[in-house]
Amino acid sequence: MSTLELRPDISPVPQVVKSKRMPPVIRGILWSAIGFLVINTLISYVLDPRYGHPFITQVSITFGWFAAMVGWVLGVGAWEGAVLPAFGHHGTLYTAPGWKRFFEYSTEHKVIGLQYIGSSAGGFFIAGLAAMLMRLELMNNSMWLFNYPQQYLTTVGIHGTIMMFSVGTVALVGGLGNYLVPLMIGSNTSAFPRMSGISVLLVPFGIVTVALSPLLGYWSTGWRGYEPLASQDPSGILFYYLGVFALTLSSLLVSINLTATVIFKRAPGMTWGRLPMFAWGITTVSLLNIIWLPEIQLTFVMSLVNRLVPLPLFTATGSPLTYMELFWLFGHPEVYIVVVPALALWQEIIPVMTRKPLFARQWGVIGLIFVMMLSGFVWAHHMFTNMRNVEMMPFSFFTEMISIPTGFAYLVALGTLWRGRLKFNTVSLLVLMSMFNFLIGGMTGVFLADPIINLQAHDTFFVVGHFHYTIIGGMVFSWLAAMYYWLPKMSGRMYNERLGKIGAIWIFLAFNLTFSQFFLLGLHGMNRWVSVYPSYLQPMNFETSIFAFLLGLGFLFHLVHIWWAWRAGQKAEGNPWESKSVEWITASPPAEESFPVIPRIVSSTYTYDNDEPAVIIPSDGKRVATTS
Amino acid sequence: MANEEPQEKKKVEVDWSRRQFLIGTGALTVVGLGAMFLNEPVAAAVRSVFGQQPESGPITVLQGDYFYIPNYMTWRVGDQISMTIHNTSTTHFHEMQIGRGFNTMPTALQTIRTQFAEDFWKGVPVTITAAQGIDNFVTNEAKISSDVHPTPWLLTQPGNGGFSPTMKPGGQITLSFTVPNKPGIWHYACFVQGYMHWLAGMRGTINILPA
Amino acid sequence: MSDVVLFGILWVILTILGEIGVSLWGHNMYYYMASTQAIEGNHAAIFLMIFLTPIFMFVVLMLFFVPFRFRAKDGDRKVKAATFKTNRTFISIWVTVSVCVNVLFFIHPTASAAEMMFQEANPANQQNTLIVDVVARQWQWYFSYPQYGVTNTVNANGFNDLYLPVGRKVEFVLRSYDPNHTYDPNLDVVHDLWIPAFGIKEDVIPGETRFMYVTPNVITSFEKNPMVRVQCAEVCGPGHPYMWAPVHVVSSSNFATWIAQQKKQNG
Amino acid sequence: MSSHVKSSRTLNAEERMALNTSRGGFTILIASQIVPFVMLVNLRYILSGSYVSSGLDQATGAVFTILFIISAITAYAGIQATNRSDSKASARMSVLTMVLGWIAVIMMSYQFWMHAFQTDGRFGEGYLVTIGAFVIYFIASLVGLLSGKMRASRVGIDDSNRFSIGASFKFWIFLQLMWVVLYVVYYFI
Repeated sequence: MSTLELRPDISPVPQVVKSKRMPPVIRGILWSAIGFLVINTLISYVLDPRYGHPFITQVSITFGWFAAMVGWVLGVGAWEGAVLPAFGHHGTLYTAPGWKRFFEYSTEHKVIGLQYIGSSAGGFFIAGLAAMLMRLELMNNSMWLFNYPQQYLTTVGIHGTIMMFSVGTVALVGGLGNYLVPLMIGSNTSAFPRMSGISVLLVPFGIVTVALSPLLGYWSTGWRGYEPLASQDPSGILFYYLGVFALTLSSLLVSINLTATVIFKRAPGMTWGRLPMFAWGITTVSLLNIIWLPEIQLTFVMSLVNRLVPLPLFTATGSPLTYMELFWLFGHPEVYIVVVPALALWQEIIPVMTRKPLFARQWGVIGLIFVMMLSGFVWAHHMFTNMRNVEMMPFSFFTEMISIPTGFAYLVALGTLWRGRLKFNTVSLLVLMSMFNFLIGGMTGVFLADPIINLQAHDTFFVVGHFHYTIIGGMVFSWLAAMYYWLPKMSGRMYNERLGKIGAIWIFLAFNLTFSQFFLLGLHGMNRWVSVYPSYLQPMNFETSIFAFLLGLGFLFHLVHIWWAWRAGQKAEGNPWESKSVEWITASPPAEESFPVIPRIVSSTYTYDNDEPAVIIPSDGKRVATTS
Repeated sequence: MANEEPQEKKKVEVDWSRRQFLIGTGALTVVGLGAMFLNEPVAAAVRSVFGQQPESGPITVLQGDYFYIPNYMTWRVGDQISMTIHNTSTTHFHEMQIGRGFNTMPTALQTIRTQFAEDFWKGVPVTITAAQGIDNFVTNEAKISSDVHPTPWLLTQPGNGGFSPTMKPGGQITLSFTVPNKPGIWHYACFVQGYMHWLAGMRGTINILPA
Repeated sequence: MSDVVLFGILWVILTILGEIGVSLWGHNMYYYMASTQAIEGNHAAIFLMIFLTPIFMFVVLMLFFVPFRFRAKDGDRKVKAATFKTNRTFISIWVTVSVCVNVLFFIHPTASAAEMMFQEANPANQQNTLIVDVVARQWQWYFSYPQYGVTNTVNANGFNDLYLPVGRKVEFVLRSYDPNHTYDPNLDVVHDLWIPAFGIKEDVIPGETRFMYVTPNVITSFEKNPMVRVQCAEVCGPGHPYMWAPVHVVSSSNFATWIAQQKKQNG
Repeated sequence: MSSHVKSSRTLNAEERMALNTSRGGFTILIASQIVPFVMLVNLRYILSGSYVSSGLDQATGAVFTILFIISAITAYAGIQATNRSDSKASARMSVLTMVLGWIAVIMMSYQFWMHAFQTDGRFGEGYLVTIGAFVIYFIASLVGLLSGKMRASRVGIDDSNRFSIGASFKFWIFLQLMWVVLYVVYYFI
């Protein structure tokens, strides 16, 4: 093997002290409950005591929730890990052995990355279950599964919110980004490991908040929280705002951390010209996050205040349009936050799988950067149905133009594929499928960018089909490809090729058969957010639901397969894909300190036209590396 | 803030109990799921086990979007009741009809329930003892006497639909009456805004016990 | 070179097949059209499809071509992959084509169709336009015809009903409030007037007045095709799915009869 | 911001990189937190144009704005002290800064409650949201100052924590600059 591999240094096994320590997660929940009860009681009985008030009011639950969030973060371990040191005490950070590390506060970027991936996967399946309930309800054109329309709408909202803010925004950036970016640029840590350890704890908290929102009442706005409807909704919408606040805060911290990591933590020789495409993708996405997440956070805080005080900011006597503008100002960049890392993943994986240098690398980078920049100019194409005609033109223009830099991802990927030696396995299959799906997502986007067609297709299942093609088809398929690709790195084990391919073909067929019919349903008059619809649409909805269930089962199949491979798969070689990238010179799975000796990067990691290693371990380093 | 120093803390491995962790998180999951999906069956089961004392004297029914608190009441024939209906919504107006069976209206999408077919209040003497923020009050065939000023919102001619006080957001009304001899299960509901509040779950049940 | 030739031949064949598919199926994309706007939209969609088909076929063919043609058989590691890192011609063509196609799409159909929409809204083009006042409230549509002095038209069941004469331009004036409870502005939310068969929709925003222009061109009705209905397309609360009303496009004489009958009903 | 960190010894490459990382991350944080303030300024004009409520007293506003500015100056002195590794002076300056900040915020809320705006007015609602957002940032910044103060007085200032203690002061100064902008925007134009 041409690349060098480091064996982890066998450090003395630390003494495991058996103790009666409470499991950190349980302590976090306990502290969270205490925090909630104390603050809630304080607000509802002491600060705002009105006769006959219930124990839980909208104001008290808002502040109580913040206390619960702080209690949770501290209880899991941030108290010893971050707060005590910040106040000048010496906290002792306890860690437990084995899998238990993943259920504790940690400052190690690989543990954090897997915590993010695990939380995202949890969110994906919770929100997926909500989707299954929705499809079940839509099998019949009248209310039969749910008792009330509000229950259906709340399910839609939970599905969308959790998918967007805890999967779409998080899985590739917080999850793969935290795990891979430091490894890819040859660093042992991310820039701010303690902050990162805190930010990951916000994700499960946010997911649980949103998932439990029906306890406060069924809300009806979907993931967009449109005003003024949101200000009429029962208090469940509070948990939407609060949960989204926790999740976006987490993503914001991730972005600050990863941007600083890419800028400041690169190993010697890792110039911007050699930076891996995935690190480029994460950098551009992080910049989008840094600009737009504070924007949406303040928007939601305003909506929250709007309802707590209450203010008429966004009601009929205020300006409902202002909310829409503010929401979509974030909402469209959000779509690229979801998709850009997926585009980068293609460009990361394809050169390895084709044993061929990355084609037109600079165009790939230009594409990522221009998508980032243009994404701030297109928001109003979500509002063609409520803007004055003349305002449509610039947004329509930029919306059509953004397909040019997006197309560069295809330029690079196809150019690399052409005349390569493609290793045709589950990973490359999923990448190709992702490219196919995203192509359909993109092409239907061209139709939607055209105002006159948009006015028919907007707010129908056509749009639903379109964005599921980009997000599931583009991002989730790429996520799965990445999970299979880096599974040997993360777990040291290999998946089963046959099962992987079966699973890939399964979800590909189920996905396309489900969502291609969404386009037809939409054009045939099926509007969104309806649990009851005219009977002529029922047969098609019925069969769409069947395929949707198959799709759900397919994702479950992948989950079980990856879980099984992780625990009991065949032991993988150190570098099964013979990649030249930096992350593969570490042990699999990497030791706590990934690089005992910081490597030196001597060429682009995509130069498969020669057999020279792109990464060397300097011999004057701390420890002598061994070759295998 | 967003900065870190080199870690000086010792890392000490201290184990914790797997069993506590699993039992704790498992129990919380069960409680969470139960609270989400099983609250209505649980409430019904508790009611059937422990029964419910009939209410009398001053009672309060709160209206929200789109629910009543309480949504189950037990009355007894002959008891004196002074019922305050308070609309706690800040946005929507709400009514409270009591009755059985439904009048319906066919539409192409589905058949819509417009109001109760049998009006509980028919022939019942009712005194309005307090009223504030009323949108309109259809008395239908109830015998209304009023302590508050008769106001334009009181519609006493039959033919405007079933007995129903409709409150503006924040409005409330107090009705005093003796429970008439109509034992059995009755329902109450709000049918306003194109009959949608009933569909959205704004309903309740009254179990009237014989004297 | 043979790869390129083979690919090129397959691409041309697929593109031709695709274009045949577009010409056969394209006009069905809107399912049912009853207005000039819907026909216009469908034309725009067909235009886009014609130009997108070669691009779509190019990428899809590539995605199938690569695994079949450039697949590394197991154990076959001797054959080296190509080593080129860039190809000026290919990149130039790609960038030029994507810029040109997008600019073309912006000029036509985007800008040209939008220009047509602006023209319809132009006050100079409002001879003989039928004005329909639409009030959206939770969860009901009220239709009034101010030119005929008819307010809130309903059918025999008391259900809101919309009649339009065929071939005459209609101006919908859209407002969102509750005419029966004007004291309560907090009731008003965003609705969206959508008539699927007319191929157009417009949001109804509380506190604002919006206009939508449409010219029905076929005598039809909800009974003939369920796409001929007014449907709320923006989520507006629990009654959202029920917020619909049937539409009838009738001849002008039938329309006059209906107006007279509504007038009598209005009393 | 302050680039002339004086140290007892010159930093080696690794430490310099760590310092750069902290600076870079902090700059990104500040950049991202400018966004909400830009939105608040925008909100003010979207809602009420350049109208200023007559209930608003510019003089009182000026007094606590000046207090905020003074607290920014003491915070700057705190940075200087931190750079000198003078932990006593640094802790003193953070206490002074916090006290000034508290007085100013109490004046701010006094003015708010005394001239109770109609919160459903176009001006009042924007003003309320702005004050609320500012107070939340204020509290977060106080926690930062407090943690810096505790570290300075408990473990002293050294190369490992100098930047982060300084950063809590810098965030405070950022916040007060933002307030000056909001003051001008809400009280005058």
